[in-house]
Amino acid sequence: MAYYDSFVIPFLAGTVFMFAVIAWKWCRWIWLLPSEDKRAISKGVFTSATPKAVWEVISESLLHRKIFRVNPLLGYMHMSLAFGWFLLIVVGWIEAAVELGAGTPLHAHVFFRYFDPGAHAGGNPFATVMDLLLLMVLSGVVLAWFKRVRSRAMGMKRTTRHVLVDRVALTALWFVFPLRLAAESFMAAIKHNGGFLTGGLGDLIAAHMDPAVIAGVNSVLWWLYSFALGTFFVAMPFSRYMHIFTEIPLIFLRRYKVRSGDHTKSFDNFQIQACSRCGICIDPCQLQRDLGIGDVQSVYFLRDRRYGRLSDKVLDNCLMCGRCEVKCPVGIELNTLRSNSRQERVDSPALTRYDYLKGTDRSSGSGRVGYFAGCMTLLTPVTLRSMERIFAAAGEDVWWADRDGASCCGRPLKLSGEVNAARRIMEYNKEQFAAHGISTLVTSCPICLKVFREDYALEGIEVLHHTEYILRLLEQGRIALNAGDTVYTYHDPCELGRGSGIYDEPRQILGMAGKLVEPEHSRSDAMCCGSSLANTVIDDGQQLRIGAAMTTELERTGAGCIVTACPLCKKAIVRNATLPVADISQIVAERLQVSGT
Amino acid sequence: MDKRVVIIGGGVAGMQAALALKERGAEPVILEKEERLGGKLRDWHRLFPTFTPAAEVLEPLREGIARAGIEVRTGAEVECLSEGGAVLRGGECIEGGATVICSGFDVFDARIKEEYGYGIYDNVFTTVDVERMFNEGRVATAQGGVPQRIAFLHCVGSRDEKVGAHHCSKVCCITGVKQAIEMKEMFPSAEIYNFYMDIRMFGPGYEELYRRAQLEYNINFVRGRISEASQTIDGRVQIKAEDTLVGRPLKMTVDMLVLIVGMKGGSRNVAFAGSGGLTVADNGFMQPQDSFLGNVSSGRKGIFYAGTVTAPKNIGESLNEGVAVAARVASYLGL
Amino acid sequence: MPQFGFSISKPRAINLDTNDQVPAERLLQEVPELKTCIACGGCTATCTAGNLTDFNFRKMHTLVRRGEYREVYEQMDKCMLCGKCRLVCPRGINTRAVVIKIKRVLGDY
Amino acid sequence: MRRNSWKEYQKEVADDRYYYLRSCIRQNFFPGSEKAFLKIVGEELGRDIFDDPAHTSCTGIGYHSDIVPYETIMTVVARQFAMMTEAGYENAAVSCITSFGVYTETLETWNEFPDIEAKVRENLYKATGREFRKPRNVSHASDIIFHHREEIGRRAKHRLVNRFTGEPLRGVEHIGCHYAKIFPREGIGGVEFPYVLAGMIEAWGGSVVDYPERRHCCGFGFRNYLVQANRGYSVANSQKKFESMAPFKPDFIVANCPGCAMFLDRWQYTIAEIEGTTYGEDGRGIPVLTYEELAGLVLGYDPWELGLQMHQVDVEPLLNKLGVDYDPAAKYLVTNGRYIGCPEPAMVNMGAE
Repeated sequence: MAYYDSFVIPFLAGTVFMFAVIAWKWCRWIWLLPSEDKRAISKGVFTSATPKAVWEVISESLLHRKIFRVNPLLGYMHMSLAFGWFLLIVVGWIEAAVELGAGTPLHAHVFFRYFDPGAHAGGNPFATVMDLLLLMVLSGVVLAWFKRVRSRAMGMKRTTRHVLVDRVALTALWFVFPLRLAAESFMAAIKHNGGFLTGGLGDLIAAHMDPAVIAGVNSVLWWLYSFALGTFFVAMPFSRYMHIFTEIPLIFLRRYKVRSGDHTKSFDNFQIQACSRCGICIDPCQLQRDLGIGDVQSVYFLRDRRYGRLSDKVLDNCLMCGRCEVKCPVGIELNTLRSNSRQERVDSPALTRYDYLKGTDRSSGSGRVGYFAGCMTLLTPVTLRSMERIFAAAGEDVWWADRDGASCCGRPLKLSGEVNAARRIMEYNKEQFAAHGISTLVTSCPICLKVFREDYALEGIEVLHHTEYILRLLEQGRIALNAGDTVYTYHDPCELGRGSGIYDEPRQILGMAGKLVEPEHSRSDAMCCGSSLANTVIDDGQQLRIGAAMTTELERTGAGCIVTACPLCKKAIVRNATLPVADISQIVAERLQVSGT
Repeated sequence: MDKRVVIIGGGVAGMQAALALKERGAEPVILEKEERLGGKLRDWHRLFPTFTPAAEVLEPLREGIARAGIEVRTGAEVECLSEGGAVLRGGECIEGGATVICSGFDVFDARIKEEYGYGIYDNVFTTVDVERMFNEGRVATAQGGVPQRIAFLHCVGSRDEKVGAHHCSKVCCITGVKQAIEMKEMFPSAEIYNFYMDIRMFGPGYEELYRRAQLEYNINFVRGRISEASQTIDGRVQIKAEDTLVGRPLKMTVDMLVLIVGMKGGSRNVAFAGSGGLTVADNGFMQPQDSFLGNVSSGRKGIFYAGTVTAPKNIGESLNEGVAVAARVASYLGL
Repeated sequence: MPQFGFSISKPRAINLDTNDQVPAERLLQEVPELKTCIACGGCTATCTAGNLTDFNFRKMHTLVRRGEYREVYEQMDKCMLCGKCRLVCPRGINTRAVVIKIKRVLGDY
Repeated sequence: MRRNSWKEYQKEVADDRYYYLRSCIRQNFFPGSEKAFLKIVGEELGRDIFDDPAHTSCTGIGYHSDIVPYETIMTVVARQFAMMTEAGYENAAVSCITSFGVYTETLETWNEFPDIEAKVRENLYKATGREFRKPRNVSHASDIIFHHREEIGRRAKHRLVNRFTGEPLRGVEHIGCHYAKIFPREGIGGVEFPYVLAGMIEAWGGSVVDYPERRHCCGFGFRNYLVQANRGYSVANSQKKFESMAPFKPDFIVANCPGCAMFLDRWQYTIAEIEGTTYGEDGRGIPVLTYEELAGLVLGYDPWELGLQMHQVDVEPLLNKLGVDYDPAAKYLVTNGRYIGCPEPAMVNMGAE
């Protein structure tokens, strides 16, 4: 057989094994997709989604543009490894095809220098390009080693602690490129077929070593190189490196609008195995930053879920603030996956649990606008009073859903995983909203807002957070503010900002009331107050520490008043603040222009 | 040695300490941030458990100070401690052979417990407001009416993790009982409810007063902490609690809700500690050398404590510490 | 068996000699601050479910701590996990965790 | 009894010339007991006791079931006293604890409110033309046995000693609630440490079990038993006592109240059938006796003459321990040899197999 040597066996065996496992995984996952996901795929394939996906694959899977944004050095490291290796394969294949003709076996491309028939004394342009690419990959490997020692220099305070299979794959990967360099250099010492790097090293070797020794070392190195590749390929589908290939179908599926949901499903596998365990999610986590809890972050959650050893401790101990999700370079739906893991664990049918809600109606008043304060707002009566004044100033007739206490919105239950039970509560509330004939539903609680918008499917009823509603009143001129010179700083509640994308409305309102200064972290990077209902593990002292750290940042802005738009956040800030703390509705109510003036 | 003693704070402990020191031959100087001597007691009407008018305690002390010719600097707010004395706002240093810190406590700001609606609802008051009304001789609802139903809530700002107060303010239980009785005397037809978690009657005559409140004044004691309040359409206050002895939620509407606010460590404590090398205890009060033989000593040479600067105390205890600290200071100065 | 037309009433007394304290101890291990409950009733007073039903959170977790589990799970099912109780608790007890752990210790989780 | 506080509660018990007031339910449940009492007091002890056919129920069960008003029962009691007066007796010997409670309650009422007594006298006179003197002494029949316990002990054929081991037999004594819980001074030993039955057991060689639920009610409770739906509560009270006494391995239970003896005996059957639980040795029930039966056995009376076959829980294990010579074949035969039928075999009698 042409271009064959027995050292290629480890490589070939590893390659076959790897592609077989990957193919099996993908086929199985696709096969198990729910029919609506399959329909979405068939609908999307022949649309612009496909070329967009192709471009995204290039920009993310190969170039890692998002990681560049986290830290350029980190980005370069990922890009040099992924894109560099990709180019090595592509250029190697072209070179082999040119030199050996089409139809040569796979290993002949990969180990081309070994099988290279001709001697190119002096100038083989391919060899120069290949050496350049190898140098690029090697620089990535060096950075990866460096990251192990000094992650801070690459913008990461903490890196992931890896499992055994990851360490095996990682070790093999680290060896692959230095071994390639060594093998090609020794080959160049014999064949003089190297570029500036391998050729140069080859000349050096040839000058200083006995030819027999060179030949012996050479054959050992090619064996080792092949073995390192084979080892990496065998470990790869079971390690974090599965992400290399999984991210590609994930990008396509996502472009075809396939998403994870309340319940676990086959698509989740694409997301879970697309996690490269880069660990970028660790640093943004306030459980890590403020409490030193370092084993519950999304990377560990995905890892444990993938290997089927997810513990309650890891699953429950998350604020679901979403700070990691916005940073994830792969764009994995971390909160959704965590939610559906919780759902899978605890959900019970509970068909009659909330039957007691039937027939209860604690609401009062009537109007096209419904106001749902939310449970927590009942404990911040200033907000409630302020909303009353704002409604009155705008001349709005209001149906008060829960001023005298009523049902919960259902989201806290959903966050704990009890989706079916939450659904019962939602149905009851929906009936209430429908029965009272409202067309707008205003809530002061971002937790309620999110669930009203995403799970209630309230047809004919527009759901607004009070920040949105107030801004609308201001824009319509139904209310007006007396601007003052107070300096405000605004805390973005997780559920309002990252959760519902409401960043600008509160800032516009505060801009009308006074001057606004931003804390160090704001908008999508804003800190969590620590009181999140999604976390049932941390105790009061821990909540307090998270809240204190975040409050300190707000106080450091030099503002005269801290403003937020969530009752839970307000309570958390008040516990720690020395400055006055207000809900945005209070600022508005205090600054309302009395009509006629 | 310098016989001058700097006394920070002209409340009951500071005045008593000054009088006792003067008797022992020292030259005390009282630094009082307000315009008059008396501290928190100036705002108080009558004292538990005997209903003694606060003036009967304050006036003899004030007269004594005047008679003894003790130097008093009013309007003198102490910023921090200096070597051998105190630094006033404005930078002036007052120095002596010893310093006695009698700066007392701060009243808990009830607005922090937003769910009770203080500062939001018209008819939510604190015990401090009630004493002021007693002093003014007119207690009425915000609408000017006669209260027919009054609820007192114990432990506001005390024993509450959520406001960072693990400690018991000690005197509020009896204050609640005293004010409930005074309210009942003022409005015999009013229904009065005290909502409590525990009733702690530690002092002589306290338990007896509690018993009289129940038996003679028909004050109702409900074992449950109010969790939230809201204003009704007619401006009254609706409160919610659990009647824990029955095990059911309870709600009622009252004309006045009185929050029995607790004591917290003085706001200057951190500054004193920083400048004087002293320790602030976890509860925010100053940490005395020990709780027994050194309870008026700071552990730092020449710096002493008296009164509520170190812990919640009643008037009698604060007065006693004034005498105790004088003895310690006198022996320190070799008088 | 003869039909008596009645059954033997279960004793109402909390029998700490015979009650199984293991689930109670597990709960307290997981939420140790529950031991600091002073039964102020704030949780129950503010409780969203408790204002619509006979659900009494304070009583339920006290029963569990006494080793009395009968009907506690069913009662706990009324909780909507809204978390108001956690906000009002003067002892800083993670009441939502208490609900979840009680159900986990006693029930079908 | 190591506790001697019973001595603080002594009461006067007449020594002779008794007017016997029977118990409604005892006559039906344990007819041998009252017969034995008359025999012991009249024949063994040679005292004068009059069993008056003209006296009636005290209507106590009706009274405690809210059917008979207090005014009515006081008049019935007055009539009993009138009968006693007419018969020339002054010392009431009351067989029933409920009645005993009714008599003491009535007398105490008259003592506190003489106008009520006058009204009752008037009512009785108007209704029946009778008048009465209040009794000089009201004693429960168990007080009388207690009073004569030493003399009975001297005549004992069998002492309360296990003849297989030589150890004293362990007796659980159960005092009816209305014996001393209404007026502690009316009971020997008062309410906390009643001694009336314990004194008998100790005088006759046995030992008394002092178990935690000793003072607890048997659960009869009138309305609790009389309404079928409430019986679960009634039986639960007996069960509480059985569970508390079982670890002491009692050889027998003795009660001084007709209802208590009845329920402590029958409820053992009920509990065994419903729950499969028994409390005696070898998985059987604990034999339950009335104090007259206990005295009768001590005096060597024939157990079937005493009516012990009327008990739900078999008494044979106790008879064997006492060394009583009895004819097993005669258990369900009455004196003329007629077969009275026997109960179905039950778990409480068969024991653990």
